[in-house]
Amino acid sequence: MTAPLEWYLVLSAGVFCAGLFGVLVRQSALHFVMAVELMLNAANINLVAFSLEHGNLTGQVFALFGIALAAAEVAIGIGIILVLNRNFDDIDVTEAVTMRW
Amino acid sequence: MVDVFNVVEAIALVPLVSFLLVLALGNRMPKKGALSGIAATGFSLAISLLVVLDLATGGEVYHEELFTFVAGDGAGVELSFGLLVDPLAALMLTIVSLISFLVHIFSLGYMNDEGEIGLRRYYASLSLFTFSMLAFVYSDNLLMAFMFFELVGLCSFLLIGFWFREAGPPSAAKKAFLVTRFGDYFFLVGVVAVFATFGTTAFAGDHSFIVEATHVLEPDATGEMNTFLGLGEQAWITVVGLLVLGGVMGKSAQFPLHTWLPDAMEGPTPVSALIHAATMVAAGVYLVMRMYGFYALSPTALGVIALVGGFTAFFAATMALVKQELKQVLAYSTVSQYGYMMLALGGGGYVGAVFHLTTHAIFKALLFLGAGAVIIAMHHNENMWDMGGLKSRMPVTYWTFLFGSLALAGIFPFAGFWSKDEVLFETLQHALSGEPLLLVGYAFGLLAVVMTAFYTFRMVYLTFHGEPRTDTAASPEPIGWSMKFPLVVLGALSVVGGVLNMGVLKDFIGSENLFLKKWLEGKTISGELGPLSAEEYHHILESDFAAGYEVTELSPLGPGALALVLGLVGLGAAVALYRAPEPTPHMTKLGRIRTLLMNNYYLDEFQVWLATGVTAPLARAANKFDQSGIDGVVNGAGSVSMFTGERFRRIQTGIVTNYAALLSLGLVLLLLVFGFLGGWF
Amino acid sequence: MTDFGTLPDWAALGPALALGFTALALFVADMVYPKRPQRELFAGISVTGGLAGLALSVWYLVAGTGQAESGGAIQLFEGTLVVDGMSLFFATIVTSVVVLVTLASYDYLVDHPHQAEIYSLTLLAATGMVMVGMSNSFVTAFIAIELSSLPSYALVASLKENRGSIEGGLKYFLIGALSSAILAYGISLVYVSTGSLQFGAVTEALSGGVGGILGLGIVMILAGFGFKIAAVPFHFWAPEAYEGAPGPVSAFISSASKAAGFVILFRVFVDVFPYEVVEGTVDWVMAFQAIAIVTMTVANFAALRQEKVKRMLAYSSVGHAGYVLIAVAALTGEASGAFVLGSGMVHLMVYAFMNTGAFLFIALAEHWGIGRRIEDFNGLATQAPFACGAMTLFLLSLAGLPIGGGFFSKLYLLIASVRADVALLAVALVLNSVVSLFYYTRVIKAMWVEDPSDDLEIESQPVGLYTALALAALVTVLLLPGFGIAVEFANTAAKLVVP
Amino acid sequence: MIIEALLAFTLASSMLVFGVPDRYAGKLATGLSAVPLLGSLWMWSEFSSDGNALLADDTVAFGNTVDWFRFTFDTYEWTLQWNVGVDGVSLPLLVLATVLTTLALVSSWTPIDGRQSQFYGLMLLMETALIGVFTTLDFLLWFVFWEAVLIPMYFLIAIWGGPRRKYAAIKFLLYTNLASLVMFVGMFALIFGLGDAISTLGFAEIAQALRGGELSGFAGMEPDTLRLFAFVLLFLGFAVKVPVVPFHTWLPDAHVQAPTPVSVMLAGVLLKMGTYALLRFNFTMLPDVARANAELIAAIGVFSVIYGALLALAQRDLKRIVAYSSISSMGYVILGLVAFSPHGMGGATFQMVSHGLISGLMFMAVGVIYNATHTRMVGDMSGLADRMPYAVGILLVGAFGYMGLPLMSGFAAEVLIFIGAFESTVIGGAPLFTAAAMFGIVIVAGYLLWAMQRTLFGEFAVETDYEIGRAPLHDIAPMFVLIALIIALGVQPDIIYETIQNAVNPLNDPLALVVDLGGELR
Repeated sequence: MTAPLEWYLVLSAGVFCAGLFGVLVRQSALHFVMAVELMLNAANINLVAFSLEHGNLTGQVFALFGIALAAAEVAIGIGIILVLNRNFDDIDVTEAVTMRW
Repeated sequence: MVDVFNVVEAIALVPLVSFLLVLALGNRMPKKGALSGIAATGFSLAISLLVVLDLATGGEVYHEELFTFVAGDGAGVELSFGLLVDPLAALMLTIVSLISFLVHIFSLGYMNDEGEIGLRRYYASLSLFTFSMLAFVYSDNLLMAFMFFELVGLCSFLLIGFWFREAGPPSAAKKAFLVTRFGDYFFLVGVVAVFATFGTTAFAGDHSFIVEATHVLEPDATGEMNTFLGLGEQAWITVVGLLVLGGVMGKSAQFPLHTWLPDAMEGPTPVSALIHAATMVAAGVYLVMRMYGFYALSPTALGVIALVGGFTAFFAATMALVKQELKQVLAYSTVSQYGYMMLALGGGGYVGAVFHLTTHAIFKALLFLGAGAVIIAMHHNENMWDMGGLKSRMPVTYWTFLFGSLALAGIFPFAGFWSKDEVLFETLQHALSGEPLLLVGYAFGLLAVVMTAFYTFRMVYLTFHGEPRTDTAASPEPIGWSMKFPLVVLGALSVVGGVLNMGVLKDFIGSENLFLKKWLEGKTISGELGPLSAEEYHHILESDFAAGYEVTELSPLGPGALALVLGLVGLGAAVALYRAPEPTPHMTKLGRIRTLLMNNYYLDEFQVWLATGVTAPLARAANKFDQSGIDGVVNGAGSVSMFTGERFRRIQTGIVTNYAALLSLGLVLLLLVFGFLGGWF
Repeated sequence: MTDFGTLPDWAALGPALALGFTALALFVADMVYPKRPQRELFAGISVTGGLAGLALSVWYLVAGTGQAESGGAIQLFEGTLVVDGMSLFFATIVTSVVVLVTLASYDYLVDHPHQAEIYSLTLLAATGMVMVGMSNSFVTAFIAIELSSLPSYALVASLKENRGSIEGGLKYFLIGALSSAILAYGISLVYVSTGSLQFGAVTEALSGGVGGILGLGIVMILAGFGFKIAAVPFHFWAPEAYEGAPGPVSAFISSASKAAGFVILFRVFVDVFPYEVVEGTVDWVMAFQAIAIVTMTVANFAALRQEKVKRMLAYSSVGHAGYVLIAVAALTGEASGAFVLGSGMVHLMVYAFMNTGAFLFIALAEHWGIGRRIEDFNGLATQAPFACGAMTLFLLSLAGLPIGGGFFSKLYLLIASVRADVALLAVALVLNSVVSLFYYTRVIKAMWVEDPSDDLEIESQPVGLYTALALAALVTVLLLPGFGIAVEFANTAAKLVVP
Repeated sequence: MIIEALLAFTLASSMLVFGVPDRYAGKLATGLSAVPLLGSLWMWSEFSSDGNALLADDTVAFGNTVDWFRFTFDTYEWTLQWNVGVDGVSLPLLVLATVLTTLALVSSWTPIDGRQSQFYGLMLLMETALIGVFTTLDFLLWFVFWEAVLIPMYFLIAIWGGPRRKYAAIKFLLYTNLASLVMFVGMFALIFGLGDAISTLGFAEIAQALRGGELSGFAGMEPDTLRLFAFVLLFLGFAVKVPVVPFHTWLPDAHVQAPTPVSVMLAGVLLKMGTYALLRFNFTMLPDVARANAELIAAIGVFSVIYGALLALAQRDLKRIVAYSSISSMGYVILGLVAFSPHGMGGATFQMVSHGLISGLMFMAVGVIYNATHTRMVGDMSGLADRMPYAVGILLVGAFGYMGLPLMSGFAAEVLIFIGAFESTVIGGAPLFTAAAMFGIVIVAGYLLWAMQRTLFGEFAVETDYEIGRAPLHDIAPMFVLIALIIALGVQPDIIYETIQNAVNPLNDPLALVVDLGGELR
């Protein structure tokens, strides 16, 4: 059985918006990163789903790359968040405002 | 004999050389350069006399282009320098160099012996002055005339402001230059207009602008000219004439531009003599004579000239009545006398004008130099009420001064009588044939005669007669030969000057003995004087396409007698009032009027007001507008940008979440816009 | 002209490979000397690598690899990579920046604990940037972009004890992550509607008609690139990142990374989404016109009132992104694509040198430790006339005065916008370049006109930084008379891309 | 090649001067600047061609053309050329520039007492740019030098200037830079309108194409509209440089703040760049637009004359007075240019040279007085003639030169302009415009004499406690040179005027316009 493709789109859009929402409201750096992950995965949903539709593997391959890159991104992110915590004793992204205007 | 015309340029150039010499090494020269000046002017005088002699004995008019100033390259008009030595110019050259020569000599006593400093500057300026004036006199076109006209103005500025360490002279110098500059503005417009109208400004030659203009107006119009602003030909000629007249009125101190002349008394007295008698002031009138053929074409212009002249003659005389300083009286008399010349020119009395110019040059120079002698004697105190009784103490000065005064007052048989009479007579001649303007001018002239005689002898009596009223007057400083010599020469001349043209007696001596008339009509020279001759002028004056004057034949004796009587009346009045050991200041009886006259009708105040009360505020307003208005906009743009910048930086709040929000906002915005444009939904 | 039959096709990737292998070599070297960092060795290796890359790309460029006259673009790996004039042109830009930056780092990192890492991260990022220029499919493009971004985050944050550096890194990272997510989603939508990610294939698929989904995707991709080139409103990370990062790093990301962003932007929008095809759905020329105007205006005006020189330069580099955007914003029907695009490319080339130079001067100032505010530069010229002279040169060239190539490249952009008949664009460019002239001269004034404060004095004249400055200055000046050559390459390269 | 040689040498010597120690810089720079001076004088002596370089071929002297780089656009392909050469318009200005530079350098010895090597280096750098401006005949190349002038000027004002030097310098820089860009846009609109009609951006080619009526529309503008549009942009761009009221406000600030030698260059040469460009572009390339709007332009010129003079009347700072009177004098140039009559254009060009010399003289004299008294305010001093006779004498000469005293170049220039303007057939009501403009000569006499009387004459008194002594010879000498030149040109203008006329007269011929575009030709 196959669900209509539109549903996938709707789903991915939903996930994307959820992620964006998270980005906008969460102050903790970790949550921020997680939210971004959500958005990336939204993209992956599209890719995988439509790779089936289009009958080529490009989408799935790209999805894999996407996951890998997401991992790398998180790795860097965690590192930065660590030093952030070391310097500002906090991982609240809205605290680091020594530079502005 | 070597042809004198080969060296005629030298008449002006030698003084120029002397100027350069004195300027370069004046302080190392004997008498601080006075001698070189004397030598130069003496040389000029000699040459001029030779020229006169030559012309009187059948020489030819000398007219030649010296060099090209701007070639014009075929496309534009050509600007050039040239020489024109006709009888008029020759006469004027002689007068100028003579007066200048004597003034130089006089200065030896007046400046050197007084131990003035800055003599190098003084003599350099004098030489330059002489050079400019001489060059002006023999220039053969209007532009060249204008250029040296201006230089004359410059020199008068330098000389009037000679004592620059005091407050008065610099201001007087500035005034003199500015007022004449104002006149010269119109003159320059006129020059440019002549260029644009006729394509040439030559005075003489077959295609001089004067000839062209005549040909244009003649019934069989053969000449060519452009007119502007949609004016007719005669109208445009009138306009041009009046424009040039502006310069004349400035330099010759005609109402209302006469105000600078009395102030110019701040300069050293010899300079005053030079300015008043022969150079600066004479330049204006001479210019009208130079292009008389042009003015003769326009009755309107002539009328204006006559009226201005007559009025000035009267107007200035009134002010001279009440002055207390010796030189002030003389100054106003100068203004008045030049008024006569203008009156004559306007009234068609070309010869009379030239005649009066000549005699006036002599006796006015004499009077000023005499006054200078008195001033030296009085230790630079000029107030006549502090003098008196100098007659016995400085006889030479007295007698010469007396002759001068008689000439000025127009008493028979002194020079002034003949010339002034000529002026009035010729004006009357044309006036009676229905020229109301001229009649008015003539009336003014007659009134002025009385007053002239009066103030002249008021001056004489206050200065020389009665008892000394101060110690200095009691024991005046003696003056040297260098001052006496010029006085004697001029004194003699002002006695006999009249023989030049005894117009009053022409019925007895016959008109062939009116030397000046013959001279100016070119009877003495070989070849035709053509459009430059007095005859031609009268011809034009009386032809209908031009001024259209008519001559009413009447005997000169009547008017002559009338003028003489009036003069004697004035003289008598003066004698009656001031012939006392201790004369009383009668003029105070005039009360209000006297104050008005003392203040020269407040004309100076009016002009000062024009400058400080009108122009200056205007300038300040413009400046304010410039600073706050225009520049305000410029700087305002700057501050606005700064403000915007300040706002824009604030967008960068530093909080990363806001960044994310703004970023997404921007994205959404783009999406919506293109969603609608692209019609996605 | 070299005949390319002799070399295998993959050799065309030379520049990228050179950089990549250098990075690896650095790791090795670091492993060999774990304890005491070998400044000379590390710097030497990276500079050599950079030079190698530069040499290769210039050689290829001159030899005409992938140019029309030598058989057109070289496609590799099923056409997921492409080497043509444009990619080589940008490879040249990136590699030259790398050379300058690594030279400068030699002094800048003098007592930095982890030098090898920094060098290798720089080179890795550079590899990514070169790859961006060579990528011919959304997959490779995305990967390459990430490869250039991720090391950059780390580089910005590499001063672990410096709050500014950390903060900058954080912001750069967070915004970057967000943008890459958006980019990825956009790409996925493109895939959704076309079923392929290879550029050529996508373009072909477009002929089947363009739908809203695709439009959505295109706009999101635009946003993703917008982050990379720091165009308003995707620029917010830039001021902090540039200000916080170590001097050489700021120089690197502000010049090279921006260039990388632009090359992919050019390629994708000019090549993959041809204006005439997608016009109906997404009028991207209009979008870029709006973005360009907003970018240059906001950035330049914000720069007016900055106190810190580095932050001011950061804004100026955002502003220059706005100028370069004219290259795509002026691609209206009339204008000659090759010329407009070429103008943008050549401006990036000149900009790479003058902007890098300026930031390196800041690095020098940080190295001297004379403070970051404009007043701190007062009278610096009395102490270091040469360096200040170079800085003046960079700034005036950035302002577009005829002392460096910046003069011509800016005029070319102006000409382009005049030609494109987008009055607003031209007006904005003129006004903004005058505004920028004002704030650039503030620094110049401080250095030359103001009197030095008493405690100002310079103890050292680091050889590496000075060499880098001298090189940058030299090239900037030479690009004035030699502008013709640069613009020739740009135009020919652009011709190939523009349909 | 002589021109290249001059450029190269001047540039090289400026670099050299940057290097030498401060105490040698002055003399060295002066010595080096003698070379371009002699070079340009040699060019003068060798110069023999006549005609306008933009209107006809083989009228360019010392010309040299080398392809620089291609400039491909759409279907067009324009070659940018290294294209230099001089004609009767540019050569006098070139000589003016070199002469004034050398004299200004000498006059800097006293006032410039710090960072000399930088100062003299920058001066030579500016001379290089100026030589370039007056000798290049390709638009982009010319624009390089045109803009390059700004850089040294900015530093010269900002570093060695007066109290408000920074403000003045940045104002000058921004204002003129904005103007240049505006002008550039206008010019390229024209170039695109010409399209295939031209193969290079050489002045001559553009001018001939435009006068030949080969302009096609651009950006939705009809040719006529485009001409007007471009003309306006160009005029705006140059009006700032000239400066024409109301774009003049940078000038007084720059002049007053700049040190004496820089003011000399600014008034003497930089302002002439504006009028030179107006002549080259607006009045040579788009004469029909100029003719069609002659009254408006003439009115602008007249207004500049009177307004500038009025402003000068309201100033107390001697330098400001001279600065504002420059605005007035430039107004005459505008009037002369738009007259399109033989003496109009020639007189205007002659006035550029003459005003360069006279204003240079004035600024130097004021500078010398300032060096002695450390004040320039009328009212802070009086009777200076008592203590510094030479400087005062020179100042007087300069002042009378400004007033247009005959036998000095100023008079020749002005009277020529007046004649030209008066008989202009292009300006409707020309006599009235001329008469109005001429009233400037009265006002100028007014404020100059007023200032002279207050400062130079009367009892000696100075507000400052400095010892007032005679000025050193090397301050006075350059001014004597200027006086000599001014009088020489005043007595015999044809020394340069014939050359100028040969070059500008072709511009007056309406028939030279092949077809009539934009307004009927008058």
